[in-house]
Amino acid sequence: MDTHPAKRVEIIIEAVMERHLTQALSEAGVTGFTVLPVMGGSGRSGEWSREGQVGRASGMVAVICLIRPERLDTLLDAAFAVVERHIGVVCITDAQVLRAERF
Amino acid sequence: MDTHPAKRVEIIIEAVMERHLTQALSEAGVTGFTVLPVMGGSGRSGEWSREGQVGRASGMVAVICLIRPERLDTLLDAAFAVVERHIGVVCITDAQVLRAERF
Amino acid sequence: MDTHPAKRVEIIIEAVMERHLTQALSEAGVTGFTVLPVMGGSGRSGEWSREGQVGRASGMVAVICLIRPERLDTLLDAAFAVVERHIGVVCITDAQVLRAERF
Amino acid sequence: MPGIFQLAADNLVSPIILSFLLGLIAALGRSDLNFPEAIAKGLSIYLLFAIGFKGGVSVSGHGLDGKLVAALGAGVMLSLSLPVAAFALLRAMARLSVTDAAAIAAHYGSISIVTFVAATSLLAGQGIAAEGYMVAVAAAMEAPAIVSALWIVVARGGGGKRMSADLWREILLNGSIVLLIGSFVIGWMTGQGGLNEIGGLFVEPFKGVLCLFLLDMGLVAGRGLRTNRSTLSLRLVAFGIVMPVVGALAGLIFGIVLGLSQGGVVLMMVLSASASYIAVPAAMRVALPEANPALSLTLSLGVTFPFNLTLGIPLYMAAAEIAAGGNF
Amino acid sequence: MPGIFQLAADNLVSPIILSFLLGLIAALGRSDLNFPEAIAKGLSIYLLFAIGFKGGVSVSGHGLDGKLVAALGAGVMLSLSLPVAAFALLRAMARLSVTDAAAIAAHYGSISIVTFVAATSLLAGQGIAAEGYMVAVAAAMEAPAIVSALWIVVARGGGGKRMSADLWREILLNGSIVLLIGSFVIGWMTGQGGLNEIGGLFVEPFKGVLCLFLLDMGLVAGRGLRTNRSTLSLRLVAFGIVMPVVGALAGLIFGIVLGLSQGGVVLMMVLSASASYIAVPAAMRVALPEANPALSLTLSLGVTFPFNLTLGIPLYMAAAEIAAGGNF
Amino acid sequence: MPGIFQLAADNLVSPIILSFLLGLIAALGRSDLNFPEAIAKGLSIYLLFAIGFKGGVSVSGHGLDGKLVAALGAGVMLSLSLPVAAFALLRAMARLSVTDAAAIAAHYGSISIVTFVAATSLLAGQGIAAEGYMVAVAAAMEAPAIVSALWIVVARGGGGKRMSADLWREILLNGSIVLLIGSFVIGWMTGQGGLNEIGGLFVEPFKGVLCLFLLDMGLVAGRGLRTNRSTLSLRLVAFGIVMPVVGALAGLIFGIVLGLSQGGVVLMMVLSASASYIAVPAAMRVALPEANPALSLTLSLGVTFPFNLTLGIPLYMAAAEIAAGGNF
Ligand SMILES: Nc1ncnc2c1ncn2[C@@H]1O[C@H](COP(=O)(O)O)[C@@H](O)[C@H]1O
Ligand SMILES: Nc1ncnc2c1ncn2[C@@H]1O[C@H](COP(=O)(O)O)[C@@H](O)[C@H]1O
Ligand SMILES: Nc1ncnc2c1ncn2[C@@H]1O[C@H](COP(=O)(O)O)[C@@H](O)[C@H]1O
Ligand code: NA
Ligand code: NA
Ligand code: NA
Repeated sequence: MDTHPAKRVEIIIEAVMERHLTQALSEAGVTGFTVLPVMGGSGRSGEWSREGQVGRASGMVAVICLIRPERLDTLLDAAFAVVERHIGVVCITDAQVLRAERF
Repeated sequence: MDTHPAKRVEIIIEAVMERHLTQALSEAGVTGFTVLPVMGGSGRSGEWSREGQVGRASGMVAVICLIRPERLDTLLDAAFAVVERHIGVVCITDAQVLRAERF
Repeated sequence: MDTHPAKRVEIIIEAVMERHLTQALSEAGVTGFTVLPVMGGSGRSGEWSREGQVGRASGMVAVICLIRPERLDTLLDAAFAVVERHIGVVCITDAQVLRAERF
Repeated sequence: MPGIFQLAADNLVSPIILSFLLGLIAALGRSDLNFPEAIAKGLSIYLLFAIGFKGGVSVSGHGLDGKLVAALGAGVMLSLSLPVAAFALLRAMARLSVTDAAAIAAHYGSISIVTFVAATSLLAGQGIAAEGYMVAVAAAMEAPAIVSALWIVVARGGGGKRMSADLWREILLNGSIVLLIGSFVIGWMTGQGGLNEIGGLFVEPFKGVLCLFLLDMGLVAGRGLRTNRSTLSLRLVAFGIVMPVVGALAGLIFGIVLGLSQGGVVLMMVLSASASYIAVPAAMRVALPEANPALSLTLSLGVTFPFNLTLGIPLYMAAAEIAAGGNF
Repeated sequence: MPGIFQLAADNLVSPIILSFLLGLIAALGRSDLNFPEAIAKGLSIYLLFAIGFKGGVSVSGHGLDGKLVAALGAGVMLSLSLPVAAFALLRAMARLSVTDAAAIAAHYGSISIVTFVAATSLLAGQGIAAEGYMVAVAAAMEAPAIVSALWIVVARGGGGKRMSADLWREILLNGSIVLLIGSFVIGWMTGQGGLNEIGGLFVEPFKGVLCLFLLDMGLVAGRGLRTNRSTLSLRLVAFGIVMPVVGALAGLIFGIVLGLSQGGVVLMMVLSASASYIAVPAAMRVALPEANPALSLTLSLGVTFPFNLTLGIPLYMAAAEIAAGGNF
Repeated sequence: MPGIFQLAADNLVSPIILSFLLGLIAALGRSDLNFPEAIAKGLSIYLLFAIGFKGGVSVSGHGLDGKLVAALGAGVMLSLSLPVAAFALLRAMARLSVTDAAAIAAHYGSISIVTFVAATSLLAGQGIAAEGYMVAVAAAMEAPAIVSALWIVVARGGGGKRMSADLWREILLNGSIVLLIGSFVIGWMTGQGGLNEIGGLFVEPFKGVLCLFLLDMGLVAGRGLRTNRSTLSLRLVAFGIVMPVVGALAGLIFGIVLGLSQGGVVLMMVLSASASYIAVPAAMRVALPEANPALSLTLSLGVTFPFNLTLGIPLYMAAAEIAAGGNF
């Protein structure tokens, strides 16, 4: 099977910032992403869990973008502008994808 | 700790195709996979979100398979046969696993 | 953008063991992790799905830790002590992270 | 006919319609109001169970008047034939690919159970009785349209999967069909005694739950309209309003020929006029993946559903009344 | 004894049982009907709160007749000793490893609160009163069986974790136990006044919610049976039917010795006959991870639960009636 | 004033308060009892819709007595000015950064709708009437406090985002505000007829749902207290009790000046005394990300909410009664 090199960027960010992030990504020309729910976690600002919560203040989502390697920097710049002042982590891994024409 | 090389394959596919995909994987001899829920996303066919949805038509899931590197091609062939006509992305990363006897 | 090498450790473990695992990680000095919900899966102990389930016995979660490469072994030792007798998989990938001071 | 307008106006200020509008406006205005997916599904399980169960109880009370089988047959025929009409209309009105036109046609041959429920509520509010087995007719009309649409695609060389045994099973054992038929049978078997036992959940709170569900549907419809605005041409919107009227007419004729009560005729019209947004969209993703899902869902949920809810149902009620009065 | 069969037949056509069967059949037939996990949990929270609260209210009304402590003690003893019987039976009937047998034994020593609720409903339908504090007995019987089973494993050298303080806390503060006891206390403290305040949610709609919950349990049980068919030997299935009868007998004796009312005796039998499928499975995954979870869950939910629901409860009611009549 | 203590004692043994305490104790004791997020959100949607709708119905019945606009204005003024008082108090009592103090101040200027609902229930239980439009005042008080707090930060050079058009939209179209106002309008438009239609869901079961929601809030509050114990200094806890009393006093004055009914005065006090834990926390994460979210949430949900629920509301009721009697 034909595979093509790509970057897998995973951004774990506060739920309230999801719309801000995906908008910034779109504006930076990122054409695809997938949002996964997050149940809980722990970091420097303590532990949290979504259980029983109504408000969106304490909660995060994981946004996954697969992109061509040459577009990585544009994406990171856009993501960083949103994440900068906020709670969140950004993680990049090397990957291979099928159907590269989609990215 | 002893680790062993493996491939991590992540297939993001339409929710209605989940059963078709996992069946194809099983038939191809893939013995393990994990299915993660997906909340929303964006791609060439536009933006979508699971919020408030009843039907399964607009929605995706993420299927993660860890396999021995030598079994990658079999898996990709099986996955591709299902994904081919459908919305979805396939992403492969190099990984290390504990307890290789399990894969 | 400045990125820094890190390890991305993904531990898929029984939901009832989540607290045991995160406690072991904390004790091993892991300062951050994120927990993703899991909908279903398949392995040597058969297929399962969370649909309609009340009890937590059959269900898993995915715990993701980003750590500095030099701390990997400590983390794996701690994780392994919990996972050892239990159903679950541990997968490590090489990654790059932004804002390394956070890890 | 001032009656129609009065009825339509009354209908418009019911909490049910207003809840839908609230959702629609909130979503179009980009509010972050939303229902969790699990709650939306929970509400739909409640509604399906309630409507099926109460239909079954009503059949157990009045007995089968021998028309059930005929009505089921009529429903299947409507569901099989309406997609052909819809397909022809779509090819004439909007220039869609065979696949997209067939996918939309499948939606319009099938039914929307919420539209059915809203009509039932409105009829009950007016004191107009209807046959309890119309719920079974609704269930029978869910799937045939899918077969019809796939057949159109194959006939037109548009590709598409042939109906495999697996696909058949998937369509017929679709959760909403199973729940509707199953609860209908439970209602039928347990009758009034069963209703006394569990009516406390399925009768009094029913309309309130319907309100919340319609609020959610308004949110989903509004978000769909907002995101997919560009996919809807004016011609498509026109189809989304013309087709229900065509369907309702077919339903009217079948209803009268079958000799249904006035309420039954209205429900037959509503079933024919309404378009699926749960079962068929999912089936289309499996069987016709090349069809654009945004197109059919936006049309069904964003155009036809609100049309039926606000103007359609009162119109069909008026038409059925005129027909019942014999003043053709 | 035609009464038993009549009762069983009546029982079978109640909406509650039929809902369970609908779920079972739908899942075995591979329908995609399913409840979201959150909805299933929400329904179980409702049921636990309602049953606990109403038990407490009833105690506040009738007063404690001094037997509560004795009944609680009896419950703990039953929960501690039934696993020993189950373990012996399992080792005799099916050739299981010590660990697997002990894990299953823990399930049968503990209780299924839904079976308890169904029995309560049936009793209420027959106008048979029962002690309100039986809910507290149910709560008291949840955990001891776990201790007993772990003790068996250690005694038999089967490995297994010793009871750490942490494990104790985890078992005793299990959500369903806390909710059941907590709502019981709330009902007790607020009494009839409390019931008047919140009865609108917890009384009238109760049976309908139970229906939906049983529909979900049918779906889960059916899916479990379908997936794990191969793990269930005929001998295990036999155990899944014999063991509840053995348990019910023990419950009958304890109930009579305690001098419970006829309804109370039935509930004591039902508690002893039923097998856990929420609290114990989770505890076993922590304490006995080597045990095969599919085995005990399929047996408990797929065999014993339907048996109790359909045949068991009427049988136990008949037995209690005979015993109450003194015709041993 | 023995009346206050009696009232407080009665209040404490209501199922509503006891449910909250159950949740609190369970979470502090580290039980794994919890509500799925979707259920918690579903309950909150129900409560917001019910309270908004019934407020609207009540306005449609009694008519607008001309004071609505004045009351809305008063609410906005309170919401704008209370953060200034809170900020000053915080800077005096606890040594917090400008950002943290402002974020907390925003919570206290805004309102907690559950506290409002609990007070409404208590008033209804005592047969004390209140203006239906107080729900609209509640909605009006949600957002202005955010503006006020951001203004404080800018004025004090604490950084923070200036209010962009986008942020304005996000705050004003917040789901809970839209739902509250929307259902208020629906209730107003449909009146008693609408209530008859959907009251079966929104009236009788209401208090039971409130119980379950408070159980969940107790769980969340308890977990928050357990996890973030260290962030709460004694001075902060003191603030969490002093500030609601200060707010209530302001509400009392405004309520009397406006000439509200005794119940209306109580509700105005409760709104002013309560602190947001849904809308404002989310807005603060967007607009003041540097503020520690654990601080304000723990204080609002873990200290002020329980204080208001148990002691505050009876106290405010007594104060309003004294004021109404003219015995200043
Ligand atoms: N090292 C990490 N690995 C994975 N997730 C993390 C890590 N650090 C932080 N997070 C996630 O980001 C959230 C906020 O982190 P922090 O800003 O450190 O409090 C945490 O609650 C986790 O969900
Ligand atoms: N580059 C990408 N990275 C991550 N997810 C993607 C990407 N492209 C598409 N997806 C996911 O796949 C879905 C369908 O994509 P598409 O077929 O391009 O419309 C999207 O809604 C996303 O959830
Ligand atoms: N190769 C694999 N890749 C991804 N997930 C796996 C794999 N093997 C097992 N799992 C997950 O771990 C669970 C238990 O595995 P097992 O212990 O093999 O039954 C499965 O149900 C899956 O969710
Ligand atoms: Na139709
Ligand atoms: Na038992
Ligand atoms: Na306030």
